[in-house]
Amino acid sequence: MGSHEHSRNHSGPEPLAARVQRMTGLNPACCYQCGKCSAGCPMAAETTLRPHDVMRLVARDRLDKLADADGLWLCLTCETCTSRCPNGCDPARTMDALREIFATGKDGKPPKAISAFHKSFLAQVRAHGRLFEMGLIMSYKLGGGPMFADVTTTPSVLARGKLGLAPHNVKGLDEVRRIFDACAAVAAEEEGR
Amino acid sequence: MARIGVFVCHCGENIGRTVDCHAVAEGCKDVPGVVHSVDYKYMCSDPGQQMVKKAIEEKGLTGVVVAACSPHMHEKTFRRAAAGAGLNAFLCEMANVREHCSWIHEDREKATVKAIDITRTIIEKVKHNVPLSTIRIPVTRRALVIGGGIAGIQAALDIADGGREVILVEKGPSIGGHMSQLSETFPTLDCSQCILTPRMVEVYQHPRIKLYAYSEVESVEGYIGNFKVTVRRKARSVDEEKCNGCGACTQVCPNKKIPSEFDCGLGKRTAIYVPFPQAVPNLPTVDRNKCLLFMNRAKGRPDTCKKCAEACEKGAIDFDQQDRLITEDVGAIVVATGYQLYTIGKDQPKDNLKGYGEYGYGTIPDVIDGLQFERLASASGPTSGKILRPSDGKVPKRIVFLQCIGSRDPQKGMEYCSKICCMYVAKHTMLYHHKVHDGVATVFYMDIRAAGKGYEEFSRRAIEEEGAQYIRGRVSRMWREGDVIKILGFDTLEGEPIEMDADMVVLATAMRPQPGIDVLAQKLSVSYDQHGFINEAHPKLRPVETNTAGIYVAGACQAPRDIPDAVAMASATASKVLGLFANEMLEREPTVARVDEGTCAGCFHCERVCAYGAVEHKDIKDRAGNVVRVIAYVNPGVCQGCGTCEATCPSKSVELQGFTDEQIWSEIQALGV
Amino acid sequence: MDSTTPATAGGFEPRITAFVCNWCTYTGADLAGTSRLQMASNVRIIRLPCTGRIDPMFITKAFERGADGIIVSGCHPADCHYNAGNYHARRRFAIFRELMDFLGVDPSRITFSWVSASEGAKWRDVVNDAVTRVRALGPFTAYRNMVVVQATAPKSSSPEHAGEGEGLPMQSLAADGVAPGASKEVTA
Amino acid sequence: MTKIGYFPGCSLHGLSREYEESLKAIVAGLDTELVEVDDWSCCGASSAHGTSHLLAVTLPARNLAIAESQGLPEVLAPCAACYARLASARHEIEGDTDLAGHVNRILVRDFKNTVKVRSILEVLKGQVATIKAKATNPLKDLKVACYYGCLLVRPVEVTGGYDDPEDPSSMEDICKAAGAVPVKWNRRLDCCGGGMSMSRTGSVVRLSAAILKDAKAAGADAVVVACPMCHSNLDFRQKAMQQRGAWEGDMPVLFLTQVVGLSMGIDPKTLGMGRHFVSTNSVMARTAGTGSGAGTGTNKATAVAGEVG
Ligand SMILES: Cc1cc2nc3c(=O)[nH]c(=O)nc-3n(C[C@H](O)[C@H](O)[C@H](O)COP(=O)(O)OP(=O)(O)OC[C@H]3O[C@@H](n4cnc5c(N)ncnc54)[C@H](O)[C@@H]3O)c2cc1C
Ligand SMILES: Cc1cc2nc3c(=O)[nH]c(=O)nc-3n(C[C@H](O)[C@H](O)[C@H](O)COP(=O)(O)OP(=O)(O)OC[C@H]3O[C@@H](n4cnc5c(N)ncnc54)[C@H](O)[C@@H]3O)c2cc1C
Ligand code: SF4
Ligand code: SF4
Ligand code: SF4
Ligand code: SF4
Ligand code: SF4
Ligand code: SF4
Ligand code: SF4
Ligand code: SF4
Repeated sequence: MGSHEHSRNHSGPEPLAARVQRMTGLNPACCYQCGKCSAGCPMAAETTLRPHDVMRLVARDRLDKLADADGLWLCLTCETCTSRCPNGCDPARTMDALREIFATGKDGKPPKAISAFHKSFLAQVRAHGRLFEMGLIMSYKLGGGPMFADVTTTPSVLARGKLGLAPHNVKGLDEVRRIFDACAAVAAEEEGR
Repeated sequence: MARIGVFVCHCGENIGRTVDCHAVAEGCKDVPGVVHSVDYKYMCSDPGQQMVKKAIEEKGLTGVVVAACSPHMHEKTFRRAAAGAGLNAFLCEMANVREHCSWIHEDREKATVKAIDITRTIIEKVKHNVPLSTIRIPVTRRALVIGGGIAGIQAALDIADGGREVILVEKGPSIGGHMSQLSETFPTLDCSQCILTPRMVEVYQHPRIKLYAYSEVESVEGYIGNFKVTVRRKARSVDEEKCNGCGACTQVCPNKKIPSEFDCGLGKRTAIYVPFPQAVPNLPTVDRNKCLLFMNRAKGRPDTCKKCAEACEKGAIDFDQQDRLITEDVGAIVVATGYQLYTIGKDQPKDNLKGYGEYGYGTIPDVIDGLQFERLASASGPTSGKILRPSDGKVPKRIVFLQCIGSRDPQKGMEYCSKICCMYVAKHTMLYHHKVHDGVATVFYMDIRAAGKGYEEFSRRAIEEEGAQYIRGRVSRMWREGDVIKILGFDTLEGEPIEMDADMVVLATAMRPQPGIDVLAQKLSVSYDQHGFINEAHPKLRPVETNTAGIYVAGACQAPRDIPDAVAMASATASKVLGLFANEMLEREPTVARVDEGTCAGCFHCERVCAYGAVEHKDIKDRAGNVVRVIAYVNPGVCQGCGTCEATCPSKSVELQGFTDEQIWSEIQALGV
Repeated sequence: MDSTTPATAGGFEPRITAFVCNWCTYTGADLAGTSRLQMASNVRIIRLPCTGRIDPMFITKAFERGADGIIVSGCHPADCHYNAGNYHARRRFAIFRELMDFLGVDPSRITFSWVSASEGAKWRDVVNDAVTRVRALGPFTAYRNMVVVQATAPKSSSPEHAGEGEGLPMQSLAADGVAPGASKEVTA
Repeated sequence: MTKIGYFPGCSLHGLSREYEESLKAIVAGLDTELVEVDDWSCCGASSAHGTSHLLAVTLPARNLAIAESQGLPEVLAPCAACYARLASARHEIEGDTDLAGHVNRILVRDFKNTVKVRSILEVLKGQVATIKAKATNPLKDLKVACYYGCLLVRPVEVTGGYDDPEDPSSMEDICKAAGAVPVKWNRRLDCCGGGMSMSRTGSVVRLSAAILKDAKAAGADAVVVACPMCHSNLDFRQKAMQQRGAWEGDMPVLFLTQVVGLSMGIDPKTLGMGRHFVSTNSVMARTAGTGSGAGTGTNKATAVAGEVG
């Protein structure tokens, strides 16, 4: 904690590497760009920014370049990169932190479909304490997800007794909401930095 | 009563300009015990030294204080002068009024006061000095070399050529170490066997080298110049005196399917075997874990197979041979136990290293390590030098080398760079290219570390002239599909993932110290790092000495080393050993600790803090010879004089000569108001 | 170039005793000399082979004998000439500090530092800083007074008996039951 | 009777209810009682994970705190994704006192982080001997491709290393105990596309199809999973794969608990065999004639399938 407090006393914004280190406890400078993470990343074929690129851009303070790319949002959090990194860099955790930075919307935005999904998901959890899948599908579709791409499959889901039509709320809903609000407050504070 | 002489030096103007030297001499006159106090322009000059000598003789001085420059400058000079006048050298001390006073102050008055303080402090100390004599330790002028790889061989030959006897202990059945397994060696590509074998033979024939192969160091006692070493000569089941190395026994042994250690499992050997044809000594060994006779004996069954014994015309085979313990006195020890490669396999008993499942855990037969490749490329190897892959004996047309496996990997392996693999991978691509002309060698690397004479040129040659494809990036995973190995990698320079097919993959696995190095290091009481590499005393200035006087280190047991490094270190240890052996007696400053036997409580706090293992246990016996007390004893041959034990001892029973509590208390006392 | 700390005219000049190891700091101080680095003249050096040799009692003794401040300086942690001596010293001083704290000695009277053989300038700074700091604290009398009051053996201050156990201030404290546990820890 | 805490997670009460059905069906036979975490709430899944680290830790922490107050020393999270969220929350709170303080303040609970989180593999691995003993209807010739996916065995810092992260064996051991024959294949640890099923179906199709193809090439009759997300991607998405031409054929995808249940001779209906999108009839046919009630088993399976689908 102490070191970043220190660095924030300097003029100018906190460098991205320091910010990530403060959030994750990981040192982005540990990455020696061997590419092993990207070699194993299932999404490497689809993204323009592979995990090792992300590590490099963090070290080089290139929030701008990170904001423009899809890499962060396509990550499946499969942890392949993390479990094979020779240096314990944990690219997956680093990308979590970056997503968190971007989720505030201040420095860039996640792709619509993905953020719509996450938003819908969390809205369901906030509302019911658990995921109400039917509600998720509905709100996701309404919130910007591809329209009824899965429409042909939904009835069979119901037929198999897999989807409930009514939500089930947890009793401790207050507590769940408190958790959401407290975390949102922390995020707002972070945004203010 | 003390009779101290004080000699204050002006050092020309150096001291005299700032310090009133005459006043200092005068100021010391009234100190109790001072019987002579003078100042002079250049104390270290010949007339200056004569003044000291004359005063000692004429005034019967019991102590001398020279207030002049730093003791690091002239302590030896004045001690020699004092000794010349018949005073014990250690009754002479220096007060540093130049570096610590006249040169760092301008205020003459303050500097003079300080100079008097400094001198009086030392006067009080000298009053408590006692005559000491330099410690003289006899030296047994024979050396022990542990490990018969190229480093051990070189050290043994150099010491023996220097005229001293050497005992060479090798745990394997033959000397030669890993170098005997190599095909050709970088950066010159000369044949490893061709340059090594003559040296091995030389060891065997050298009149001053006693070779104990198939032997291990059991225990080590003593200290520099005076080690007593017990060597376990393991039972070979073959009588060395009788055997003539004809090899008839190995021909008839029915158990022929044992993976050969020498060929890294790629070839087979019999239960009675000679590891390789050029072995030294050229004697067979019965592997008791694999011999049918011993396997039967272990199960309590009668001996069945005795084919080797029957074939032996010399009657050399002795199934009942026992291990023998032999004790040798030596004055110096060279540790040269070499390295092992990081095993890729999953089963690494007692090792917290996890192996590399993503590279096939040694479950894919055509994923091999560098030493296995050396055996394939070696003319004397299991394939007679043809590059054939283990699974089906086909020539691999696409070969891939992965660098830094287990190295530079703090997460799963070692954080250090193994230093030699960049070079041997470059060599391997060339050897491959020379043998499989239409094949393609691809290397996955992170950096190419080729920092030696001719090394960069060598590795560039592999790329520029011998067609090796170098791809910068690590591989994430490999698996087998049919008879090809699929490789999932990333080219960080191109910025693209790569999926590549290979027929064979060679892993450049990390170099680690030999198993059991920790046990050996503890026997020798030398320190080792967290990986087991033996620590050198100083990385720059004492690279082949260990922290324990008289024990030296050479080759890959100290850090990853290639052959030139290993040999250079070995020769350096030999010069250290020969330097030590140049004298019959060893002289040491008497600044060593001494235990007061009367008060020592035997708590051994001192033993725990001593970094040199200088503290030993001593039995105090009564008249009947029963041990009544065990107390500490500081071995003056080993003690380096740091004084840590003295500061630690709860009962103040151990004292560092020259820096006793009494001496330091008096100095502090003298500073008082 | 003159960095001698200016003395407050006619004011208090602290007396500081420095315990330094022979290989690093003593040699560093020699280098300060050969480089003619000017510094305050208040420090008196006692040379020891290694900081590992320093018994915390030396410090209490020096205070008792009129020192207003102490410097303890040796090799950098990884550079000890004797491998580990300074490591043991550091362990001891960690405990010793607590003891001093317990006795009410202002810890800033004691300076611990690492000065290598090549750090003449650092030595100068250590000396000047210590002198400035201790000068600001004023003379140190508390401990001396305490010892005078509590000392059971009056000969403790006479030079002839300086080295004898019973005269040591710490033992006199221990005898009064003030810090027996602590004194045990110090040597453990 | 061993008692173990049980965190079903949303999927086991929703899309993957057959996972819960089969789990509950087998634990009785394994002398184990599942004690459900009271009033549990969602672990946050990849959405919390991808949005707010604090949220991703605190949501699971609530459940761990409740389990702790129920006096449960350990909790089984059968869903691999829930397991990963719960276990990594536990791990992170343990290693970071600042975070622990934060979480405790938000929860307003006296949470000591004492509850161990167990995966289904970890729990069943400890029962291999019992499974073997109870396998009255061993799946003799059934060749299965054991699929671990991403989150069951890695990273080791989180799992505590109950199995090797690069060459695991626990699922194979469990399947062997149930009489099935695990095949050797290459994509056991590859990612199926995880939570992108809805938001990026194309990626899921690409990744999951590669997995199925490899399993098929290795000769597997079925793929075995221990995660609702994997199941949904590999089973439910087979249709999308076929539509996009990425995959042909039908590969039954079974939950590990179903494999164990079948070997115990439990009625396939009870195990929810009929809820799958890709018919499991071929699996039933394979097991025919092995156990005592084999014939009926087959009929039942057909019946179930017919009934539902
Ligand atoms: C694949 C590969 C290729 C290489 N190619 C080259 C090359 O082309 N050029 C080059 O310069 N270098 C090369 N090297 C490096 C070379 O092998 C080493 O530098 C050299 O062998 C080190 O010699 P050594 O004597 O220190 O150790 P070793 O060769 O390991 O010898 C140590 C000896 O000590 C013995 N021993 C171990 N423990 C004990 C014990 N407790 N008691 C008694 N005896 C013991 C061992 O049995 C062994 O005989 C290569 C290395 C590898 C892995
Ligand atoms: C910028 C830089 C930084 C470095 N940092 C480090 C470091 O951090 N750590 C490290 O280990 N190494 C370092 N080195 C390397 C280090 O300087 C050398 O390894 C070392 O000085 C080599 O010592 P030497 O005795 O072989 O040669 P030199 O230091 O060059 O000494 C050769 C001596 O021979 C004398 N001489 C030359 N010709 C004759 C002649 N014909 N007759 C008589 N005398 C002659 C020269 O005057 C000279 O005094 C560094 C080098 C550089 C350039
Ligand atoms: S994050 Fe790790 S695996 Fe990826 S490039 Fe950096 S060091 Fe290599
Ligand atoms: S966690 Fe994300 S970045 Fe890492 S390998 Fe998986 S998909 Fe790629
Ligand atoms: S003894 Fe030292 S101080 Fe005196 S003249 Fe010689 S060098 Fe100078
Ligand atoms: S047959 Fe006898 S003499 Fe010949 S090598 Fe074997 S043991 Fe030696
Ligand atoms: S006894 Fe038989 S098995 Fe044993 S070494 Fe001799 S020939 Fe081989
Ligand atoms: S020498 Fe080369 S291959 Fe070996 S660890 Fe170092 S960089 Fe890697
Ligand atoms: S510390 Fe002192 S009392 Fe204890 S064993 Fe050593 S010398 Fe004896
Ligand atoms: S003075 Fe140092 S080296 Fe000598 S015995 Fe004591 S602690 Fe060991």
